[in-house]
Amino acid sequence: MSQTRKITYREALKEAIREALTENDKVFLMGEDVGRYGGAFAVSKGLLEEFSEERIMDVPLSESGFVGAGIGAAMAGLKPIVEVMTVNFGLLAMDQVVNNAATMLHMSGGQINVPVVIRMSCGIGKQLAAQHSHSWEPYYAHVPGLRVISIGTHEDARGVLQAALQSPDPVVIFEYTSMLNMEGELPEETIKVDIESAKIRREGTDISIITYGAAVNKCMEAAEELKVEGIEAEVLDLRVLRPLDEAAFLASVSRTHRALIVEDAWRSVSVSSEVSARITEKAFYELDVPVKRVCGAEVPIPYPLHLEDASVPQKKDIVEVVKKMIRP
Amino acid sequence: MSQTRKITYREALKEAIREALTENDKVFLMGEDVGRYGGAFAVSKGLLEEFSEERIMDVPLSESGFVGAGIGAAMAGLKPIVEVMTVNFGLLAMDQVVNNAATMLHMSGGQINVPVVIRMSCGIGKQLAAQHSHSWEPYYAHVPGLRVISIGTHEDARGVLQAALQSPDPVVIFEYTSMLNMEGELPEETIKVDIESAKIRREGTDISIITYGAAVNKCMEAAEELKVEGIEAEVLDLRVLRPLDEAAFLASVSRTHRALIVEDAWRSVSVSSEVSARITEKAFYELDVPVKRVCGAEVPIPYPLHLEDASVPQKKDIVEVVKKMIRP
Amino acid sequence: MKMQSKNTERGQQLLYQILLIRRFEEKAAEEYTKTKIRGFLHLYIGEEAVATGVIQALKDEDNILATYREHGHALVRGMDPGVIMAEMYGKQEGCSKGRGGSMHLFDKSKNFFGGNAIVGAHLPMAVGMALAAKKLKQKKITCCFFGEGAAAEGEFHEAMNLASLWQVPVLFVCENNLYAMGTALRYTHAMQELAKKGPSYKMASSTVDGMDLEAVMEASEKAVKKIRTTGKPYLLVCNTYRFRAHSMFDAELYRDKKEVDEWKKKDPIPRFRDSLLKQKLITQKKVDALEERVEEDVKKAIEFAETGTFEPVENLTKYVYSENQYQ
Amino acid sequence: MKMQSKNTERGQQLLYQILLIRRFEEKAAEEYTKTKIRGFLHLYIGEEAVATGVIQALKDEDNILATYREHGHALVRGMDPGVIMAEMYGKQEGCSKGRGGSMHLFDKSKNFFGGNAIVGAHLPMAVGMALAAKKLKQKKITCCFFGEGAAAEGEFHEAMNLASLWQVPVLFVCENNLYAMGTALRYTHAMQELAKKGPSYKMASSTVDGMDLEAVMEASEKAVKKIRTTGKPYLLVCNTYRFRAHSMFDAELYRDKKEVDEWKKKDPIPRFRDSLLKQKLITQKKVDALEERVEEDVKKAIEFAETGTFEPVENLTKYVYSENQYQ
Ligand SMILES: Cc1ncc(C[n+]2csc(CCOP(=O)(O)OP(=O)(O)O)c2C)c(N)n1
Ligand SMILES: Cc1ncc(C[n+]2csc(CCOP(=O)(O)OP(=O)(O)O)c2C)c(N)n1
Ligand SMILES: [Mg+2]
Ligand SMILES: [Mg+2]
Repeated sequence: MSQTRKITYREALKEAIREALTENDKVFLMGEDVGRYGGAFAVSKGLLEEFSEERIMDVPLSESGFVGAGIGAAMAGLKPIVEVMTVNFGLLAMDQVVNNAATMLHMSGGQINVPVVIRMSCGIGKQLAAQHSHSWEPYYAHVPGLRVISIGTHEDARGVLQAALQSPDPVVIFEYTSMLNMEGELPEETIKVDIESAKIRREGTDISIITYGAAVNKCMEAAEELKVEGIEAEVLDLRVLRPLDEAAFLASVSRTHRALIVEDAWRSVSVSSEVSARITEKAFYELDVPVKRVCGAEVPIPYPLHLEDASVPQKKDIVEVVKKMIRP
Repeated sequence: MSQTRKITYREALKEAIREALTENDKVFLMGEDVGRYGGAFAVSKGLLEEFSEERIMDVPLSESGFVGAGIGAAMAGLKPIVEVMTVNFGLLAMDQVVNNAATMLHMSGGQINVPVVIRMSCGIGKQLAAQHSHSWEPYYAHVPGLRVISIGTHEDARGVLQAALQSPDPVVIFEYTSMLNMEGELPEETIKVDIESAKIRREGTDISIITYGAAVNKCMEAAEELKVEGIEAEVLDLRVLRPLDEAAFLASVSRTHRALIVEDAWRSVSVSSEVSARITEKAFYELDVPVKRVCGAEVPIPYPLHLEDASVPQKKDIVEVVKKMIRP
Repeated sequence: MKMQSKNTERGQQLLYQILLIRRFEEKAAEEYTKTKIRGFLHLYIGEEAVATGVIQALKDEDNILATYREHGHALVRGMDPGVIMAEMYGKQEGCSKGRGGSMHLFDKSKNFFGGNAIVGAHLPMAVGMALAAKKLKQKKITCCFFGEGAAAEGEFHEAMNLASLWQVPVLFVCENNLYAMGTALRYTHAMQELAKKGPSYKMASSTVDGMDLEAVMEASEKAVKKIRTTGKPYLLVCNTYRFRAHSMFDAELYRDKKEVDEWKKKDPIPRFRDSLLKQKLITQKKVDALEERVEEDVKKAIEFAETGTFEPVENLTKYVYSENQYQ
Repeated sequence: MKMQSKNTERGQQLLYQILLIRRFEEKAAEEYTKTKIRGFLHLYIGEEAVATGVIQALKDEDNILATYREHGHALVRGMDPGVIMAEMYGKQEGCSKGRGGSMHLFDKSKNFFGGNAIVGAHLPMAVGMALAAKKLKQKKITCCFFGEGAAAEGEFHEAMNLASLWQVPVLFVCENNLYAMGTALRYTHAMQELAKKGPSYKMASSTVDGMDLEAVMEASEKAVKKIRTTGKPYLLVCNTYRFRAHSMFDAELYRDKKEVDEWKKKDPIPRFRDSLLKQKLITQKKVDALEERVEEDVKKAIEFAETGTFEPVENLTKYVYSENQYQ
């Protein structure tokens, strides 16, 4: 393996944006407080000074308005990176994303592309309570016409944006606030990641843990703990939530014969329900035990730490369920 | 059986609204064109004349505004029936429904109820193209705090509203445009329906067809056709999409040992994925064959009839899949 | 505005355009009752002077965005009537390959960006297109048509503010036909003088009689000139009226037949024709010839649509994603 | 406004309230750094005259809705400091049983309806509550606080229009502190004189120096009186400034320390205190006593919060639905 360097998830995201701005002058970043404030989570800190007001645009609180404007700018030849400060405000722009960005190409009979990239900070874990702790991956993953990416690793934090900017179709990217300060290793050379396939983050033979986003880490840690008990878990990071890389998880399950899906989002009508349904449909006879899910509790996320923790899957929940699946 | 009468789905809905307005003077209907226009689909036609402008309120095009106002009015002691003309405009008010209506009770520690009823006309089948053919049942079914009802029969068209108005929590009701002119039979006496449980619309022993909404009818027709071939399909109308009546479909599957879920909405991350996942989790060993789904094609619905028809499950698709499941 | 005599040809062309919209839509309504056209069909009849007058003030490279009531706008922009009609028939020879239908006419080559059926949703997109033109240093204006009902939506507010704040060249054209479906202006807006909304965003605005083609032309030219010289947006309110139902599903319970008849007296087409005749910019004979040409062109459009073909069902999911994933 | 001498007691009560907010929040900030309080914490320091001045003009039965920056509003409305602090500690003795935290203070018994963290989202709700009061023939006003940043959201537009159209008694209080997080007013609004938005909805409006408690009181009393007599909504813009960061995560890169210092000279608390002293409505000794009482009360609040208990984790899904499903 080549040389590596230490980098935080935040810094990896910033490098990717900087690179995009440097390499293509049609790229610009727009969003609430991306400039003068330095980004709500300091991801874009310093970029306004490095580039200009034209490339780093602070916008008013008008989610539907500026997401719609980003869509329009993309239709007109630019490459906007639209930051919705947090996924929680995304519902205000949902109509623009679904009815315009995702629909335009098909509705216009293939004439009009919308190559917009929408980034959203998301996830639970900062005690921000019910209105600020949403996991809307399932909503976006439901919509044909969108390419939906969840960044669960440093590699993807650094590499996904470049691929997204090359897509002629709208790409929605989920970034995880709770991971921003996490350090990771990246190779010194340029990273190329694709935004079409899932990725095995850890190989294993006993069970496939299928997951994405901030849960990837929890699953990796759970896998380490399980190893001690002699259980080799494979951890598959879905990465692309739409269109799902079905082949990847079916292949994994066909090797391990057991599948657990782990997701922070509310359990009902989620990405994990879809993955479970597809495994049942296409790999039923490969299964040694029923597919299981460990998901977010179905509750508006409460503020206190102990209740917040209880609202999302924790390492111990994952370990426990895996053990039960393997040694019932 | 007692005396019955013929009634259209539209007329049944109207009777329910009229009854609610008559019986409780805290009830009022608000929505775009519910009054002077007579309702976009004539459901509320004549009610403005019967009641008054105070009880039948036309509102401006401001979905987030008037849905939010309905929520506020409910918090302040009224019983608003808020009509969102069609589900397609619901995304504009999604933030209000999710972050206020669904969340308020929990976030306030049980203090503040939001007894609002939100009705939306929905479904495919009128060649209204991509922006006007959405099936957003999966979105609402994902949200804890909401009670989500889908009206697939005349009985429910007549009975659901009364139950919904008695709920202290927000209720979202889906009505199907394509069914408005359909005639059905209702008993002469008052109907009591509950909004907590699913309902078997047809008993059968060979397979459970689990469905809701406009698909209920298609499944009933498919079941009739299958009967000719000697297959007895049970048709279970989920009716309540949140919280799901899991016991009902698990019981049915435990009797028939086969499950097919039929839904007009896009396949990925849908109500049917959830039902499938739960059957796998809780009735895996009851299954003779893998659970299957027949869902909407994953495409922004196109305008022309032949493509629109191809976008949603048809009777023949259901029949075909059932036959394959029973005689592989 | 008096048309100059050198404008004989121009006057005739405009009369052709405004007439074409009327006859095209009358025919479309007919075809609708024959179920050749389905879904929603929103007629522009009565309002034709607005699209005709505004779009003539634009250059071909300027962008246009419109609502579901956009046949007129597409025609004036120069899209082929046959291709539009074929779209309304759902044929793959249509401008959106039949996938859009009446509410979603698109022609990228003509900078015609639809056809949007979510009321108000195209306003932010228009601002974005204008922003792109500014950033790319193109001399393009983006023109966005919408109804007075749309102006109550939050997106109107956000788009107006963004456009003015960013100083981007958008012409907002509010087609105030006094009704949003069955809801009259007075039930939609607390402030019914819509042009007064302009100043509350520091945006220039004006109101014009949308039943008078020449007045619309003059007002539009002024507005467009202002946008081109300042680079800033402009709100033009055109007071008009739809003579027909909102869509084909509307029993028109909300207004009196008398009111409609009053407005029909202001029909923009005879008004413009008579003005041309009076100014001697056209002869009655020429008018008759134009009428015939229009009729002929509408007939051809129907023929084109009729002979068009339906896309094979196997193509259903085409265009959901681009074929070429990486550009 | 000069306070009348009969208002000695009133003046002291107001000074107590405005001081309580300041000290309560200073203490909260301290507790935050000790991680007793987590999540987002938005301080109102510098802006206290607004909530204090406006709410004193209301009656107890009037509804209040506010933003995530609402400790001050809750305190002035008379909610117990201990119960609020316990909420911020996440304890079940808190006003929202600990589930809401700093951004979601609720007290139905005091007609205090939150604490909303989606910018702009409570404006439509406020209109709905006022609509209910009107329909129920209650003499209630609904008072809704929001920032100047919120006024760029579509929901501001929709709520203003609906309130004016329906003529319902809402007092819209725009707390213009010149920044929305790091985005200055001039980057948020094309029209920076926010009160001018009133007329574009045919709504009465005015602007007041939000650093001057007596001025806010006078302006609010006028506004409230107008609402009570006409039944119509009113937009009151209070120009103010936040002395502290937007939240505890803000490095304040977007403004000069000098600017903050300039504004600190207008601190509403010494200003009001000095005015009382000058009018001889209070003595320095009494001021000192008040300061002590406030300190004591804040201390008690912390004690209450500290001794509070965490809700058992088994109760996690309580309150997702009502226990009593049918009323
Ligand atoms: C967001 C949204 N809400 C509701 C509708 C249903 N609808 C379609 S057209 C219309 C009236 C629009 O009125 P206006 O903006 O004045 O345009 P006009 O039809 O008069 O040209 C309504 C309510 C819609 N298409 N989109
Ligand atoms: C809809 C929405 N968008 C963005 C945010 C993130 N955010 C929280 S407060 C804030 C600034 C609001 O400014 P303003 O309305 O002026 O109120 P202030 O904080 O100054 O009191 C932003 C952008 C949010 N909470 N909600
Ligand atoms: Mg109109
Ligand atoms: Mg502010």
